[in-house]
Amino acid sequence: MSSKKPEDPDKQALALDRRQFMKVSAAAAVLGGPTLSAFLAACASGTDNGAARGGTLVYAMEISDLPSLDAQTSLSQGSTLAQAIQPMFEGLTMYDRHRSDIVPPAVGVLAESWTLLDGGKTWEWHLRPNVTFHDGTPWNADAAIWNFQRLYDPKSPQYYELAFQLMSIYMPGPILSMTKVDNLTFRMTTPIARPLAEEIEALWMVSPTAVQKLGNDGFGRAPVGTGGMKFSKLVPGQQFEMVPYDKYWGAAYKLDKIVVRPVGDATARVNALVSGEIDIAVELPADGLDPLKGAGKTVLTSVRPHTWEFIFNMKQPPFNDKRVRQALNYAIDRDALANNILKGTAIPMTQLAIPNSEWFDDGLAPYTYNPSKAKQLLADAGFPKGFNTEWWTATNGSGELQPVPMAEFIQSNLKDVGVNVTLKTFEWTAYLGEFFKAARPGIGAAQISYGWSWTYWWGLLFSTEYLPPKGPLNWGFYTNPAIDPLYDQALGEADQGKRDNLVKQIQRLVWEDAPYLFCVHGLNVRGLSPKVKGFINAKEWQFQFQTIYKT
Amino acid sequence: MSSPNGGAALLSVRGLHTQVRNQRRTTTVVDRATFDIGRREVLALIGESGSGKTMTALSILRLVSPPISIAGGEVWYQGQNLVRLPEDAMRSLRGRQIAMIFQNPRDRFDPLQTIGDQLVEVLLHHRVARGRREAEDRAVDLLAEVQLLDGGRVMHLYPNEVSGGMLQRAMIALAIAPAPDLLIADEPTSALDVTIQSEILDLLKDLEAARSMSILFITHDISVARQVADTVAVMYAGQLVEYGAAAEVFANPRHPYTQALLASVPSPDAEILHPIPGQPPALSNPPPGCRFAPRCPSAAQHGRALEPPPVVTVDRVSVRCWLYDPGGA
Amino acid sequence: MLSYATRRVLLLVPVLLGATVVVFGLIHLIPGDPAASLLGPNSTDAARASLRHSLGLDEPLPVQYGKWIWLVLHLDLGESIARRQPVSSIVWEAFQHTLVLAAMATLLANITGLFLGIVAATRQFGLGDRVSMAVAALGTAIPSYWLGLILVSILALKVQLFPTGGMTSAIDGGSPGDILWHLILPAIAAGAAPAGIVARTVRASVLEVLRLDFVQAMRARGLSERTILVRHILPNSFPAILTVMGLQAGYLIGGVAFVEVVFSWPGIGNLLFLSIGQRDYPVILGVMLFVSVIFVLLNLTVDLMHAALDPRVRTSIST
Amino acid sequence: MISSPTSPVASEFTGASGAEPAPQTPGTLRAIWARFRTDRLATAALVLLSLIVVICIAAPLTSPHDPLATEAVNRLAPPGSPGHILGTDGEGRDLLSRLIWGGRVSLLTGIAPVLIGLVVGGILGLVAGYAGGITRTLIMRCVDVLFAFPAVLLAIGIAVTLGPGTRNVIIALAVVLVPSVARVTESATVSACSQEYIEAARASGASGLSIILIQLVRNVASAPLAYSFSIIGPVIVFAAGLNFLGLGIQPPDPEWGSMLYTLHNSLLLAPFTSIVPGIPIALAALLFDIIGNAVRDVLDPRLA
Repeated sequence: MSSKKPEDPDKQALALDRRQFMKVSAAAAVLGGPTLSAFLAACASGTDNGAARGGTLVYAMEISDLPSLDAQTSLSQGSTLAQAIQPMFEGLTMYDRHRSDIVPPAVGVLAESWTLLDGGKTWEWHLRPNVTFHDGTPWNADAAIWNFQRLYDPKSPQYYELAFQLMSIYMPGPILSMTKVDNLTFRMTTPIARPLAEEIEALWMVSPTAVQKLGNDGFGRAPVGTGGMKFSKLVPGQQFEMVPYDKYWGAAYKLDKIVVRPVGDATARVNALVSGEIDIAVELPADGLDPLKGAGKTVLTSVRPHTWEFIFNMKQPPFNDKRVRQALNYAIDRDALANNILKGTAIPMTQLAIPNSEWFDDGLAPYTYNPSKAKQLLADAGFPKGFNTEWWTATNGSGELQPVPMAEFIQSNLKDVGVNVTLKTFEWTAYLGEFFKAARPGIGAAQISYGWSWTYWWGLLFSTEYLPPKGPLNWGFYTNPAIDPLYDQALGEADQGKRDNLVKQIQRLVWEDAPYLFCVHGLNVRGLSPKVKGFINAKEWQFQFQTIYKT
Repeated sequence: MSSPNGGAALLSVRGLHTQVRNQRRTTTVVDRATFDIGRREVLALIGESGSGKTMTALSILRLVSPPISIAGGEVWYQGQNLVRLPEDAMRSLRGRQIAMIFQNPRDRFDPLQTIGDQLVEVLLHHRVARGRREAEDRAVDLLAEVQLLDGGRVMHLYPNEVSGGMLQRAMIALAIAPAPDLLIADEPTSALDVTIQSEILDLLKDLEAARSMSILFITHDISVARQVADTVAVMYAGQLVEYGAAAEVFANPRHPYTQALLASVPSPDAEILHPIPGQPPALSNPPPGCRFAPRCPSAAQHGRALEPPPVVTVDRVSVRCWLYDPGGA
Repeated sequence: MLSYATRRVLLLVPVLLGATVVVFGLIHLIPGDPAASLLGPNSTDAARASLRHSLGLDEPLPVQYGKWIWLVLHLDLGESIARRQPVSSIVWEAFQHTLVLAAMATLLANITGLFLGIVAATRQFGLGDRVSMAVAALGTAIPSYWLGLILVSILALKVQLFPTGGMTSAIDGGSPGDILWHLILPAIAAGAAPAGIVARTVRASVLEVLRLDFVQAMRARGLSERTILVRHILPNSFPAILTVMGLQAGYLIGGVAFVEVVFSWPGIGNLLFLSIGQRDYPVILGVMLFVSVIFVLLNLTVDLMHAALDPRVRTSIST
Repeated sequence: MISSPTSPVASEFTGASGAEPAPQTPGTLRAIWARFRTDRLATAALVLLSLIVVICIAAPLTSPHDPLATEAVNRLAPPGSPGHILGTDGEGRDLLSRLIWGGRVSLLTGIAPVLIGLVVGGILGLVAGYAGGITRTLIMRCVDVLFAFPAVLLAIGIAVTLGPGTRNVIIALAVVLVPSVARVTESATVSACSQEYIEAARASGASGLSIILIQLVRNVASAPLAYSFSIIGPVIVFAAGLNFLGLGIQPPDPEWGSMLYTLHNSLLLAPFTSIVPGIPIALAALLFDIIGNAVRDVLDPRLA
């Protein structure tokens, strides 16, 4: 399957190919690597002039400083840093972001294919041959096992606890065993069948030699991967640079150089785009879009899996009462939030699933803006005069849109039904730290956004197994015994249609229970200099740099 | 008043009038002063502090600035009225033709520069010397001329490193460096020890003779004035009250203030000291008529204290006093 | 001069010791478990316990202080929570950038301040005085962070004469010219207030010197006003001006913080701002300790220069 | 060109002639006020500032809207919009109302630390200067230690440690201000103590102690008072800066500095609205500066 010529992203926004949305079944033995061609053929795709290439691209990250560039700790900043170091690293599987027509599927990259054994509990990975890391270290089963041990084997010398803590959010482990079959084949066994091809998509391989030579800290300042660009320069706190790797196995990157700078302030990113200091930035504030267009810049949006919500603390009153949670969901004006505060850079959340997706349930009624109903529900729950509560929110961060103005608007909505919210704000890194400690007494709700795109997420969010501290994402300790069997069934269900139905049933339960104050789906705003060509507006949090060049 | 010693005047002051003006009132600090300084003449301007002596000197050099201003009168020098001279011309005249030395030499030097640097600066500025080397040589010569014989060492000292007497000599050297015609010496010895006082006075007398300069010597000290003066002008509350040849005035003071002044200091002729009773009047609010009247033992004699006294010339000495009014007593 | 310098240096010891006590105190004022704060939320109990032990948090306070100061003396300020790098290297890196900005701002402030102050003093009560002092008053009243925003809005976004932030260009940046180009706007924003203060000081000190008797003597020597001003009045005003300039330079080391945030300048202030958000206490306290040392040394330098410039101070101390 | 300055002789002369009364001590409040009123600029500044302060204090009466009420459809309305004289902010809240309510916090965080600093620093300086000896050494060395930190950083450090909030910003700023007030007071006290009447009163024994202290405070007060007045302006700017950095008030409550930070997101879209909150900061600082200068001239003419 070759990737298509990118089409007008706005027209394409809602055209989602349902059949391809979930293509990896955990239970079925599937030979992987269906869309490698995208990586290989990228050279000839994405533009009408395959020969065009070159230029130095400046990309602005939405964080404020340069942390370690180690791929296996990069998730400390959400997936922001992962986006930036993505050209240097590859995993066994990765999302194929070379297409904008569908939500990118996970495809084999450093694994050419895989075989599922033992009812899906053991994955046999067939590695891509003739791949070397930038420092010449060969990519083989030993390197792969070494990398997984670094994350999941506390007994191995290279075990890196910090990396495990960060990565386990996506793939909680444990890995029961890893065995080398031959130089390019190894097996990995987990206690239950898991959709590993999706789960380890963000787990990228680092050069064992380089880590051993430089140590974890040193490696973070001079990273070595297998990607098409290699690290070339670091100016501490200011920028790092990447240049093409001439022995890359896949299609060569077109850019001569990529410069990545941390520009944490969203307005500063808009300003720098307007003044031409940077070429690509994401997570742009709504108020910056008109000026950007006015300055001749390209602004792209797409509907991609993303939810922005407040999670209620279910452990104590008043939010242990479903009527209260529903009441608040009736009390906020999502249309005004999406269209006025966010100026159309988000759409109101009418259910967890984005419109036109596999799981979108046409029969599910949205929470409408109905303050009187909210007041009635509050009165029924014993709060006719409302109550006071403290909520937490980040001030910025990966996928967080504009949390403070949004929270202030919600706060003002809730005040109208008698609920007085006191906001406490944190910078993103600190916020994540607090968030992962899970709900504590006295805190009514915490804001978060999720960019999930596979079923597995909902297990992390809603199943009893992943209550904190095991699953830090279920901040509010929400459980519903009815969900667990549905989830287990879905994980093991091979049939696409049946699984989608199971997922829809989970969603109905969650929607009714209202463990969240459901707010909006963000539209993934990306700003581009008109000099940037070959950009593919992937329907996913990240995009790829391989096809980009500058004029 | 005309020059009491006759001859061509180097500097003629006519009706010089200096005022301090602020928001509320105008105070006259020099009230229509008129006197001459002849060539090679030493004129001693005598008076208590605050009587306007220094203001007179500063007015001649036009070194007064707001709120003080020269309100009237003329100062003639080499055919030019200095009061009306453009500032540029006045500046090139200052120091070069009319120089001035002051009471506290320590306050009159730039504390951050050596004495030598300041001498060299003046020599170069007035083009007395060309180039720094020549200026340094000249500076040493000048220091020698003011009896500072180890000039080479003194040159490199900062003002705070030498004694007051040495510093006063250095200031004199600075003043005479451009060879001025007239030296205004404002209480040059008052801050010094008595022994050094007479040395400085001798030096000034010598320099007057050697360089044929005139000197306007300002002092409150009658005994000092006696040593140097050819001519004497006595000032009281902004006005000249007596003006004449030194010998005549000292021998035969006419104005009651001059008499009281002479009686108040030790002199070869006076055995008993008589301090002047009372205080000088505030210039912002002077008494009407004769300003000395409130303290004058003779005021009752003429009984016209409330009217301004006329200036009368008696035996080539001018006196501002009703006692000598030809139409009166 | 030498003994004066020695005495001044010796006097620093108790002051710096006191500064470490203040910083140490602040560490202990942080609510909650310092080990948890220092290690971050993902730390294990074992790691916290071991840090508590290595920090000696289980020991009496004086012992803790002693051990901590021992580490500080070895330039060990701990490790950043957010960046997982030694605080000392992070702070040192950022400090160099702050120094560049503070130096430029000081330069601008001093030149402008000198100019305004001299104009004002030499035209006392005149139009020049009024205008200069009005400008100085505005300079001190306008918040630097606000001025920064206005400058960006006009000169970087509307006219696009200058970059909107950062210290270097992303592409081929880092040359002195490139850094200078990035420096102009933040330096103006940071320098406005010190410029106003320097202007007022210059005016006051020049007026004070103008009142001194030697100035009149200089005039009596026939020297021109310009000569008197440049060669005598300014050098005499300079010790007082220098003291204030030194204070302002010291102020700027901290005071550029606001401007650094507005212009994303990678200095101490920005580091502090980020670390505040990240609750990165080791960095915050490391910055304070480091900057206090620099600040004290700067003050010392100013004092010594004051002594070197003024022969009265010099001789009065040597005798 | 350069004009001649005031002649030194002139001041000496006018002083001696009694043309000017030589003001030494501030005298009664009435006298201070009379002298202050001669400065027309400062009087005008005082009137304007009082107006601002009254409007802010009376915010419940003067504010046209609820400062927290959002109006999502009417966000970033330009100045002069119907019902919103200064327009609205990014959440559609009335900008004028927020400025008025925010002024309460901003003025409080600017003035309260100075008052605290004046009282605490004043007492420390007075005790140090009066007691002398070991007490003085102890107090002044502690003061020196606080001087080892640049004021901005010390305040940030303390505010961070104490956690966000208006009260903590005030405490942090007060701690920063105490040392300088203490120094000013101490040196004024030392010079006042050397005057003979104090010596004499001291010799007369402990019975006169309270009288001495009252007398001393009266003589010492003008220097720290003038100093404190002169720093209110910078402290207002400084306090708003701490709020700008997010160390002070928490959303959605308004404060000038934090409003400025929030609105800077709209710099490109609504440049004027974005910079509006800076105007009252600068204006208040400027007015306090003008008044402070006049107060200093009145209280301590030697510094003029």
